[in-house]
This record gives sequence, C-alpha cells and structure tokens, in this order.
Amino acid sequence: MLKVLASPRGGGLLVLIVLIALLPLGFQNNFHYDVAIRVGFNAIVVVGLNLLIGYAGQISLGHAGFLALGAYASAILTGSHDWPPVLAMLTGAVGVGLLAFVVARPVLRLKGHYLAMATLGMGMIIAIVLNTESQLTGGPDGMSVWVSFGVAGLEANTPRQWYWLVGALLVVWVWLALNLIDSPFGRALKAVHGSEVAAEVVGVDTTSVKVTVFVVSAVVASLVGSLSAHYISFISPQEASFFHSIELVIMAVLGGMASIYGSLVGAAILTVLPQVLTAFEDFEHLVFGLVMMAVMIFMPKGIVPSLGLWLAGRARRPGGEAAP
Amino acid sequence: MTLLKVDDLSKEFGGVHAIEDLSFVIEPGTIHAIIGPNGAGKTTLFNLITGVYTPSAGEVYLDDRPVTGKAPFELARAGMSRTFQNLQVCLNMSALDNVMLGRHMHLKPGFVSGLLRLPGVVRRDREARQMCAGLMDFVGLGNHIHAAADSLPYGALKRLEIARALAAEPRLLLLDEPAAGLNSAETREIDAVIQKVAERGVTVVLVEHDMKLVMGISDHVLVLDYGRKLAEGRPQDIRANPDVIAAYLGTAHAFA
Amino acid sequence: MPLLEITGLKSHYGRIEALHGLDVAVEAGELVALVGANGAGKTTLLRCISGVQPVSAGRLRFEGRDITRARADRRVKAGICQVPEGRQVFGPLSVLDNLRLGAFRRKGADPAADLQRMYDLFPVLADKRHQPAGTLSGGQQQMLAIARALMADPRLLLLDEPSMGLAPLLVAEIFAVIQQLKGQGVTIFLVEQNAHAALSIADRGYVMETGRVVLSDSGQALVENPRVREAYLGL
Amino acid sequence: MLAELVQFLFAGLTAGAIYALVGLGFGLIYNASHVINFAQGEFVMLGGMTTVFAAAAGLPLAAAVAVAILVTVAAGLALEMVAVPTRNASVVTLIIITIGASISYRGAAQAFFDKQFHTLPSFSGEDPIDFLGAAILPQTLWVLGITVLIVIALQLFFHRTLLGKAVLATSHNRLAARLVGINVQLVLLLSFGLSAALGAIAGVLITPITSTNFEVGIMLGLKGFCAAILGGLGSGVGAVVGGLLVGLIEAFGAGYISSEYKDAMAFGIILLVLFFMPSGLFGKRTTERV
Amino acid sequence: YAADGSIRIGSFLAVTGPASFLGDPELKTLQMYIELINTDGGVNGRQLELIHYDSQANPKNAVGFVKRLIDQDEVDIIIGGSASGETLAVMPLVDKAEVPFISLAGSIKIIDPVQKWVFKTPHTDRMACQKIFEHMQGEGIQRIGMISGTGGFGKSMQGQCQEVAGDYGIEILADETYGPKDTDMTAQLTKIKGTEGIQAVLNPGFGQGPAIVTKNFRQLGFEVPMYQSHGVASKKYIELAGEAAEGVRLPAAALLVADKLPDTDRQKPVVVAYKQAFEDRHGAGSVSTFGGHAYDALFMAVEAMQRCQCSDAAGVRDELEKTAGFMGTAGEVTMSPEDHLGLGLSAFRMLEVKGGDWALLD
Ligand SMILES: Nc1ncnc2c1ncn2[C@@H]1O[C@H](COP(=O)(O)OP(=O)(O)OP(=O)(O)O)[C@@H](O)[C@H]1O
Ligand SMILES: Nc1ncnc2c1ncn2[C@@H]1O[C@H](COP(=O)(O)OP(=O)(O)OP(=O)(O)O)[C@@H](O)[C@H]1O
Ligand SMILES: [Mg+2]
Ligand SMILES: [Mg+2]
Repeated sequence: MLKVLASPRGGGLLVLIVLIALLPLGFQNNFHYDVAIRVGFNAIVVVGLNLLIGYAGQISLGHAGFLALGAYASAILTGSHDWPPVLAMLTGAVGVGLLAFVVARPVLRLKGHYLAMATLGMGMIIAIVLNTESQLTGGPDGMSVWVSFGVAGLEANTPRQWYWLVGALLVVWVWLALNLIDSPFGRALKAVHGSEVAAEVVGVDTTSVKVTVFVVSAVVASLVGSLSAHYISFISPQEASFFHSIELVIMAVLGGMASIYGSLVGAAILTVLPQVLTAFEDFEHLVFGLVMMAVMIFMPKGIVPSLGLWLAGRARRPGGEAAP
Repeated sequence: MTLLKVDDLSKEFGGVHAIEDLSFVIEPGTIHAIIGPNGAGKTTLFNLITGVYTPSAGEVYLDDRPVTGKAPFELARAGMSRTFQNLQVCLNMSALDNVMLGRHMHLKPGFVSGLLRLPGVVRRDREARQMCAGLMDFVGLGNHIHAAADSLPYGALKRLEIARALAAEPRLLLLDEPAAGLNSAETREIDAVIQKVAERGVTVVLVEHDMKLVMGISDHVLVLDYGRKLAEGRPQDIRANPDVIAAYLGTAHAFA
Repeated sequence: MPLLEITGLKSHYGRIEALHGLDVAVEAGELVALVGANGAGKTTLLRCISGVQPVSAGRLRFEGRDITRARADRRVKAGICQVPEGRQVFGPLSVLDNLRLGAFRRKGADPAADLQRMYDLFPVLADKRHQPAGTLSGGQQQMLAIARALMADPRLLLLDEPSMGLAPLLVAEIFAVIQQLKGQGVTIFLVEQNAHAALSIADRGYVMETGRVVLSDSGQALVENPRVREAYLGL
Repeated sequence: MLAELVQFLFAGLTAGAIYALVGLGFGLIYNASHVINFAQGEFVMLGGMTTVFAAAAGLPLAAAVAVAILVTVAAGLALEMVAVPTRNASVVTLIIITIGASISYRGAAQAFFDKQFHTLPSFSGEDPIDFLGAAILPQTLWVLGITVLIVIALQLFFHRTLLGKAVLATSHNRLAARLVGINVQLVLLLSFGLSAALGAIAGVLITPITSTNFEVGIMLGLKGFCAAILGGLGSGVGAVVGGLLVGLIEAFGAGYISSEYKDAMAFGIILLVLFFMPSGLFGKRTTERV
Repeated sequence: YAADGSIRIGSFLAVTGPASFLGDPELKTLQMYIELINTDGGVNGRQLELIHYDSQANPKNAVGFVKRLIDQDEVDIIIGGSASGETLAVMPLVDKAEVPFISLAGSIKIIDPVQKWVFKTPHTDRMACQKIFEHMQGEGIQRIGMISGTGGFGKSMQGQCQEVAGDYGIEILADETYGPKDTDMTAQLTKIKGTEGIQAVLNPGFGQGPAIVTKNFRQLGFEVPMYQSHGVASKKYIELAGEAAEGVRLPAAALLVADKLPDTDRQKPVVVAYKQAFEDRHGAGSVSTFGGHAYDALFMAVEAMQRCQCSDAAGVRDELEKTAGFMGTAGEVTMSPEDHLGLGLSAFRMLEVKGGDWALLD
C-alpha cells in the first residue's frame, strides 16, 4: 500500500486528487476553505523549493523575496495600471525569472552556508526595497489588491472557486514535478546534490541544471505570490521577510527533503499547526518550537521519507554512522 | 591522428609543482598505464585532462584540438569519462541510478521534456535502465542493482564508478586505481572488464599500483615522478628500467 | 585468555544484518589476517571492535573485560586503534595536527620522539607537515592514516586495507613495518585485499563470507588452501 | 568633518562589535559540529533577560550575571543533547532543529519573563568620552575590549591546544575523531556550552546599549550570522572582522549615503565579497580533493 | 450570537513580534475588563466571550485570523489590529462580512476615507504630527531634523509629518531613518547634527529604537530639544532611555499624567481608574496609552450595545456611529457618519520628561 503511495505515478497522484475532491465534504465554513487554500499555495511553492533544496541540495533562504516580487508585480500592475491579472502575473513571473537567472550564476557557485547567506541577503534586499519605496509599494503598511483574479471572463471570487483553482494547479504542478524528478533531468538534479564532479564528468552541465531549477522555483514562487495577492487582496513587505523564507524552507525540510509528497505534508502541517496551537495562548510559540524540534529529532529525514522507511521496515537504527 | 596530446603541462599548488612540463601522447585503441610513486601527480594529471583543474601552463589536445580550460562536462560530451581515486558516488541515489547518470548525455535530458514526460523520454529511460543493469552485471555488481548506493561496501563502489563511466560510452576512459580495494580474484575480474572495453575500441588510461594488472594489460606505460616524466615505454622495458625500480617498484618486488 | 575475544557478534545496518554471529579470537602478540570478498563484512567487524558500529548481539572482550558497550574513546585509551578504510584523515587540519591527534589519548608520552619515528617511516609526511591533510595524494593520506594510528602506541592495531593506494615500494615497506610492530609485541588484526602477502606474514587467518567466518587456520595453511587460492589469491 | 568621520567609525564599531560577539558564537559551534546554530541569538537574549530578571529579583548584578550565564549554558547543553544525537541527520535537518530551538527559547522567555524591553546599567557610566571630536560611550569600549579578549582566547584554543584541534577534527570527521579516541559527545557539549556562555556574556555586555526583550535574539542572530559568514565560517578573526565590517558599512552607509538602504548595502557588499571569495574573507578553501 | 448566549468579542493583536509592546497591554486590558464586566453580570444580561489570536503584526496572519473570527467563531464584533498594516489588510474582509470593527492602530488611512464598518480609537499619526508642530510653532522652531523608524508606524508618521509640516511653517532639513532592530543610531544623528540651522529633532518610532535614539542624542551632545511621538507613550521609554530622556517632549493622551491632571479635568476619573486597575494587576509603572486604546474600544462597544440593547452587527455599528461624549483614555469621543474616530487635537497633551517622570507642558 505504502509502496504504491510512494511510487511517483503509481497512485499517489490519484490519492491526492481524491483527497482534494473529498476534502470540502468536511468543511463547515469559509474559514476551512481559507486554510485549505493557504495550504495549497504553500504546497505549490514548497514543491518548487524542494526541487531546489531537497533534490539539488542548494539551500535558499530568500525565496519569499521572489514570492513577494510576484505579489507586488500583480498588485501594482493591476492596481495602478489596470492590467488584466493574468498578464500582470505573467509579467511578474518573467521579471522574477530574469532576476533569478541573473543572480543564479554567481550565487549558485557558493556552497552550503555561504549559499544560505547569499540567498538570505538577496531576499533581505528585496524586502528592504519593498519596504522603502513606499510611493510604489505602500511601504510597510502594504497595499490592497482590489482586482479579482480571472481569465477570459472567469473569475475567482468565492473561497470555493479559489479552492478548486488552487487544487487544480497543485495537482498539475505535483504531476509535473513527479515527472521531472523521474526524468534524466531529475537524475542530474539529484546528482548535483550527491557529487557535482561525478555529474560533470559524465556530461552534466551542473551549472545550468542548478540555474534552471533555481529559476523554476523562483518563477513558481512568483506565480503563487501573484495568485495569493489576489486571493488575500492585500500584500505587505512581510511577504518578503526572512521569516517567510525560513518558514517555506521549514515546510520543505519538515515534510521531507527530496520528497514531493513530503512538501505537501510539510506545507499542510505548518499552515494548520499555528491555527491549532492558538489554544496554547502564551505557550503557543514554545509548543510550536518544541513540536518542530521533536519532528526533526525523531524523523531526521522529514515526515514522509521517515514514515516511508519506517513502514517499509527499512529504517536505519540510530547510531549507524556512515563514513562521510 | 592522436587521441590525446598533453603538451608541456604544469600544475602548481601554492609552490608545490604537482605536474611539471609534462608532455606525452595517447594513441587511440591502446591501453595506457600511468604509474609512479605516491604523490607523483597521477591523479592531478587526470584532473587536468578532464577539466576538473585548470593547468598553470601547457595545453591538452583532444583529437588535435586544444581543450584546455574546457569544463568537465564539455570534455565528457567530447568523449572522455573517468573514475575517481577518492570515490565520487552519489550516495543519495540508488546504485542503478548512479550508473544511469552515466547515460545522461545520451538521453536528451531536456527540462521541458522531463516535465511533460514525453514518450521518448520514457522509452529512452527504459532502454537505458536495461543497458545500465547489464553494465552493472558486467563489472560484477549484478547482485547490487537495486541497492541504495550508500549501502554498498567500498569495493563495490569502485566498480560502480567503472560502470558509470562505461555507461557514458566514452572514447577515452580514464581509470584512477580501479583495483584498489579489490582482492586478487576480484582484480582479475576488473582486468577482464578493462580488456573487453578496450577490445571495443575504447582507449583506456589507467592509473594503478597493482603491477600485475598494469604489466599484464597495458600496451604502453608512462612513469611519473615528482610531476615529471621518469620513463615511458612498453611494460617489459619499464619493468627493467633501473630508475623505475629505484623510485617505484623496489627491488624486493617479485612480480610475476 | 585471548587479548580480544569476540563471540556471537551480530551487527545491523537498519534491519539488514551484516554480521551473522561471528566468533573471532586474537591472542596477545599475534598477527591475525582477515580476508574476504567485497561486502563480506570485514570493515563492519573492525568498526564493531572499535565501537563505532552498534553491536546488536554477542560479546566483545578485551583482556577479559567486557567492552561490548564501551565508548569508542575508552577503547582507544585501552589500546585499541584502527587504521580505517578510506583513510579518513582530518582534511582541513595539517599533517602535523593529524599526527598529534593520533596521540590524543596518550598521557605523558613524548610526542616529539614519536613524530620523528613517523617522519622516518614516511619522509614525505615530514615535507608536508604543515599542509592540510586533505591536499595530500591518496597514497600520502594512507600513509598519514597509518602513522596517525601508530602515534597512539596501540596494543591492538586494527588495519583495514592499509596497503590500499600505496606504491609497490611502500606496500613492501608497510608489510615490513607490520612485522616489525609485531616484533615489538603489538597485536595486529589485519584486513587486506592483498591476501597473499597478508596471509604469508600472519600467524593465523580468518576467511569471511557474507557476514560469517567460514574458515580459520594458520596463515600458511590458508595460503595453501585451494579454495582460498582460487577465491582470494587469484591463483 | 573629521569628527563626523570618527563618529561614524565608532557608530560602526559599536554595532560591529556586537555582531562580532554573536558571530564568534556561531563559529564556535560550527567548528565542532558544522552546525549553524540559529539559536545563537537566543543565547544572547537569554543572557540579557535572565540578568535583568535575576537582578530584579534582588540579586546583586554580579550574581545575576553568573546566574544568567549558568541558565544560558544549560540551555546550550540541552540543545546539544537533544539535537546532536540525531547523528545521521543532514546539516539542513540540524539547522531546522536549531530554528525550532530558537522559537522555543523565545517562546519560553515570552511565557516566563515578559514581553517588555529592559535595560541594564552601563558598566562604567553613561558619560561619553571625547575622541577627536567624536563622542563614544564607555560601554562600547567594554564591548570592543571583551570581544578582543575572547577572540584571542579562542584563537589560542583552536591553534595552540590539542583539545582545540580535537574540536576541529570532530566537526570534520566524527568517525575518525572517535577512532583516535576523542570523546565526541564531550567535545560537542563543550562547544555548545562555551558558545552559550559567550552568547550570555554578549547579552550582558550589549544590553546597556541596545536594551533587550524576548525577541532581540532574532536580529542579533541574523547579523551575527552575517558576520560569521562574511569573515569565513569557523575563523575567529574572520567573525570579528566580518562583524566590524558589517557595522562599519551600515554606519558609513547611513552617514554618507542613505540610512534607509544601509542594511541593503551591507547585504549587497556581503554578496559581492562572496562572489569573489566564496568562503568569506578568512574562510578555509575547501581541501577535499577528488 | 453564540449558542450559550454570550456575546463574542473577536480580537487579533500583535502580542508577539515587532509590535508586541502594543499588543501585549492591549490584550491584557481586554482580558482584564471582560473579566470584570462578566463578574458584574455582563452586558445586557449576557456574558462576554473574548476570542483572541496573536497576529504578530503580520497582515497575512491577520487576514487569516479575521476570516477565522468571522467564519468559524462567528464573533459579534472585532476589536484589534495593533498595527496599521494588519488593520488595513483586514478592512475589506470586515466590510464584506459586515462585522463592526474597532481598530487600535494609528494610521489615518483607516478612517479616511470613512468605511462603514470600521472605527478606531487612537489618535491618528497625522494628529500627532500636528500636535507636535503646533507646539514647535509656539516655541518658535522652524527648522527641524527628523529621524524615523522604518517600521509601519515610523514610516507612516514620517510621511504624515512631511505633509503637514508646511501648514505650521516648519521645514524638515534632515530626514533620516533607522531599522526597527538597529543597535546604534549615532551615524544618522551625527548627520542631523551636522545639518546647518536645526532647531529641534523629531523621532517618530516605537519599540526600543527611540530609547536608543534618545541615548545617542545625548551622547552626541545635541543642544536642541528632542521631540518624540506618542509611539513611546509608556513609562518603559523613560526606563530604557534613563537620564537621556530628560527634557524630551511628546504628544500623548492624558493617561500618562493621570495623577497630575487637575481635578477639574473631566477625563481624570477615567484615566485614573484605568491606570489603577491596570497597575494593580501588572505592576506599578506598567500602564501605557496603548492598552488604553483597547479600553476605549471595549467600552465604546459595550456602551453601544447597552444603548441599543442589542448585539447584532448592524445595530451595534449604527449605535457606535452615534457615540457621543464618550470619555475614554484618549479623550472625549464623538463620532459621526463622517468621522469614525471622533477625537480632536485637544485630546492630545504635550508632555515633557522631568525627573524621570512625565510632566504636563501646557
Ligand atoms: N589541492 C592541492 N593543494 C596542494 N597540494 C596538492 C593539491 N593537490 C595535489 N597536491 C599535491 O600534488 C602532489 C600530487 O598529488 P596526486 O594526487 O596527483 O598524486 P598521485 O600521483 O595521484 O598519488 P597517489 O598514488 O598517492 O594517489 C602531491 O604531493 C599532493 O600533495
Ligand atoms: N551504511 C550501510 N548501509 C547498509 N548496508 C551496509 C552499509 N555499509 C555496509 N553495508 C553492507 O554490509 C555488508 C558488509 O560491508 P563491509 O563494508 O563490512 O564489507 P567489507 O568486507 O569491508 O567489503 P570491502 O572489501 O568492499 O571493503 C555489505 O553487504 C554491505 O552492503
Ligand atoms: Mg592518486
Ligand atoms: Mg571494507
């Protein structure tokens, strides 16, 4: 059963579709839709980020910056310039893609913590610009997005409509991502993580692989930024903040590095958990931190891979130290 | 036409001359061994030839065209492939996937085609999978095909690298100590592998300290010492060369 | 009483059992060789002895004391030292620091004299003493790994393929050193792919196959054993 | 003009010395475990906050400081004990664990102390010292002086003692470290404990300048991380130079160019430096060969 | 309303995060008074129930929580939004859901233009600027330097002050900023000091920033007066800045000087009672005007409900709009369909720090 779930096209996708289709049966109000929609948005971003972090092993602590740029592009172009939302969104995505492409080469030459620093700095610079250029962005108070998102007369206005839109996008993106990691390109991606030299000497242009996946994950973040700006109808520079970037990375790692379904689980947990923990009031943050630590300590590979290994009966005993 | 020509090559690491003014040629279709004391510069030479390092001076020619400074992946696409003395295996992948990686450039690894899983991708992948499983069998890893790379013992990892290099179908194959960590019986298997590969027309360059292997299969031996050429010639001449014996082989060595 | 006595040793990687209940004994002052194919479990066994691989069943006794659960550093202190497979030098540290760390657990010894002995043994290490160990060539790192273990002045020396990557001249030298150490009373447990050489100098030998000891005899007898000759000596 | 320049210089040095102190803590844990401890800023916070509350509870200041250091060290050791046994965890996993720890420490401080800002008296008064026309607070000199002392101590420890080398060895190759008889657990406890103590001292030193509350660790941790990376991970001198540099860029940026973009300038320059020196100003080039 | 018959008051406040010193006293105030009201028998015979979420001053969180308050918790009224950004973010939501909403944030954009369902209790940032400039005008100050935080509050004040400065004949010659978590502002202040002809320095901001600015200001030996904004209107500021705070002027609600008000002041009983109640529970010196905003909002709502004997959204909203002569901690409030704040400039007092305490300037 779990094998089937874990195998890329062998049913996992089907389960996801069924889940998305049936979930609304359990929803009692719009708030439940709202949480589900936010899970969906996060999941889409995190799947992209996981391609970069989990599969290619290139950490980024700056992706919230790309997301925010997409959001602001949509807000500004539809708001002040009356562009149609889709065009604004695509323009934002192209812009973010170009930016990501330009910075990718020098940034991705860095490794490990240095890469983390560089991407973090990049995200911070974006956040600072958004915060400072208040004429354009509304500054720290943010700006409203009045235009509803729509294509060719079809508009997403109600939570229900948004739910199906986000659900459909998620399914498509998960399908594409699963395809990708199971393709030669995906193998190259994993090899960049495993050993860059090894990949190079069999003909993998590791730089271009890294740049591609960096740009793709940035563009996906930008698209989601645009969509969520229309959905929430409000954006602020906090979208670009370092915390938001970290939050996205935590989702990827908690759910499981190099696991597409893990990204979904991570996004779901990290979106829902704070809603649940409000019950703890003053101890909310303490409990949240402890939960996070506990998950990573008991499931160091992340929830989905660890559960998978455990259920498949192949979990390594702790203490078995592999040669580095 | 020479396949590989190394011309006045030098590499310096902060004052240490790992390779100094080295020149030699490798003719296609031969098995070429490079031997020499530890630290003579053999691995560095491989790194220079395959583009992992850039030389401090000198040129490398492939098919008479200068390729100095090209990236390793470009050289791989030009027909070079290699294994590493310090293993470079992707431990986050399965053993078979590591070998499949070797087929990378033969699989039209586009981003979009991968994303959409076009039929051609699926077909080529399936064929490659079969071929790579066959290669693993060929190097003696038949019973490890579905293992995770990080669970393989040392000796198996060495062979895995050979299989990966072969999967790339190179014209020029560089092996850095392929027999290290293998016992005599296993070395003989590798010996056979190398010979079969050479018979298919692949030029093999071999760095190895196992003299039985080197002397048995190579057509030509190059001896390095302190980054310079100490001797060059046919195996039987090298074996008798007093300089080589003094610097490398040792008199006590009773090689068959 | 054997110096090292292993009974019923089992060890797992995850749920996969790599050692299926081994019995091995090494007497004080002996040189014992262990041969086996790739993946037989030789390295796993040595790691169990050093305490860096969890033991799931069985007992390890050193000088009669049970060390099955003892911490790795305690074992080093007791005199069990290993030259690990794949060299495992401390790459960013200088050669000299690597050697000094070899003697980390020794109190009151004279490191200068020991260092000099190592430099005499491997002169190239003296030349490169201030270089980061990671920049050494493969063979030079192997020399460093051996020298580092010797710096601990071991009573039981575990060698995991010490000749790997060494030039023929040095291989001969390493075997000479091993014999010399034995002469000084060091007990040696030697895993070697160069099985012929290893068994030739060993008092006794064990043959391992897929996690089990399948044969044990005197070194000479094993060299002459037709099965060993065919499977491990390539003769 | 000169007075202005000197004032900017000291503005930069004040902020920079604070970043440097935090950066040193990052380096210490990194050197033993290759873990970037994102809870480092929280050590600083715990140091300051515990001192404030212990003093408020009636302890004399020196005793309060001692209590704060003890509490923080306990927090550091606890982190090591829960985080590091996760042996075959990847570096990213460990980072997430330390982020979880930082959230927990913050949450605990919020729940058990309060959410207010607090300050401590300066060690030797508030009267500024005049230097070439610029006014410098004595507390700044304390911070700078102790930073220098700590960096010298760390430098001696890592470069002159075998235990220091053992710490470095542990981070590079834990298996080999165990095989040469290093008690890896002890080394890790030592470095987490030291790093926490260092953080606590930093907290006590800088609270008179910056004041403290349960969330100050976030920004200090971030800037400390910048300092450690810019200087080159694991290098003590690097962390100090990196910290001072970040502080100076901010001060001169704010003074001469634009105070709104001073942080962006600092990040921009860090990026530029990394593009040309991928392991920071004093970081070791990787030594692993293929 | 709720099944158990209680009136549900929803709230989202920045209890943690960069604006926690706003959200924390606000929440404490709500909790304390709702408890008191309930022990006194509630409102219209029904108990009040507080449902609160910590928004951390993040607009996105606020939007999520307001949806939750509206859709899941089905609250009757929402009080909250410690910061302007989060308030602005949720305004379309409350408008659409038609739930009365009283904001505790400063920005003038919240009530200008007036939105049907949105009210607010604190003075606007614009009013603070006006009050400060009015005072400067009286002192004959015409050229000033400004140093603002880059957080929402500082940035908004900066903008508003720039806009109204001209009305008072004031020129802003130097305009510097600092980050919310900066540790040293001497560089910016040095620049201001070097600007020719500065007669005063104005520092809008909140958090620990203004305290550091104040200390650095003294360190550099400025000889002109310093003006702070109502963003530092709590004893904490004096505590953090220490002696450096002496002589600093700021506009603030009467609450800060409750005891020093003349007995004739109509506001005195209200602010003294609030101060007493808060400090009894949370310690001497803990009161701030921020908690007072929550007090005002809560009682405005409660009185509206009592007046109309209702708790339905439309009824409460209409009644809120009719609030007149309500005496709160911020001043006397009289709302109208055109004014959802209802405070005048006179509600602000100019204070000065003297001997480690607040003193009335006028
Ligand atoms: N990155 C480096 N920095 C400094 N010195 C280096 C570096 N790489 C190699 N060297 C030095 O260059 C010399 C040649 O090393 P190389 O690895 O090429 O030797 P080798 O012939 O492969 O030896 P072995 O047989 O032991 O593998 C050695 O002395 C080594 O220390
Ligand atoms: N980290 C690991 N995870 C899972 N299985 C492992 C791991 N390491 C080793 N094994 C398995 O344990 C068995 C014994 O391995 P070991 O490394 O001890 O062999 P060896 O005799 O030393 O081989 P070699 O001669 O190649 O060094 C092998 O079957 C191997 O696949
Ligand atoms: Mg080599
Ligand atoms: Mg082995």
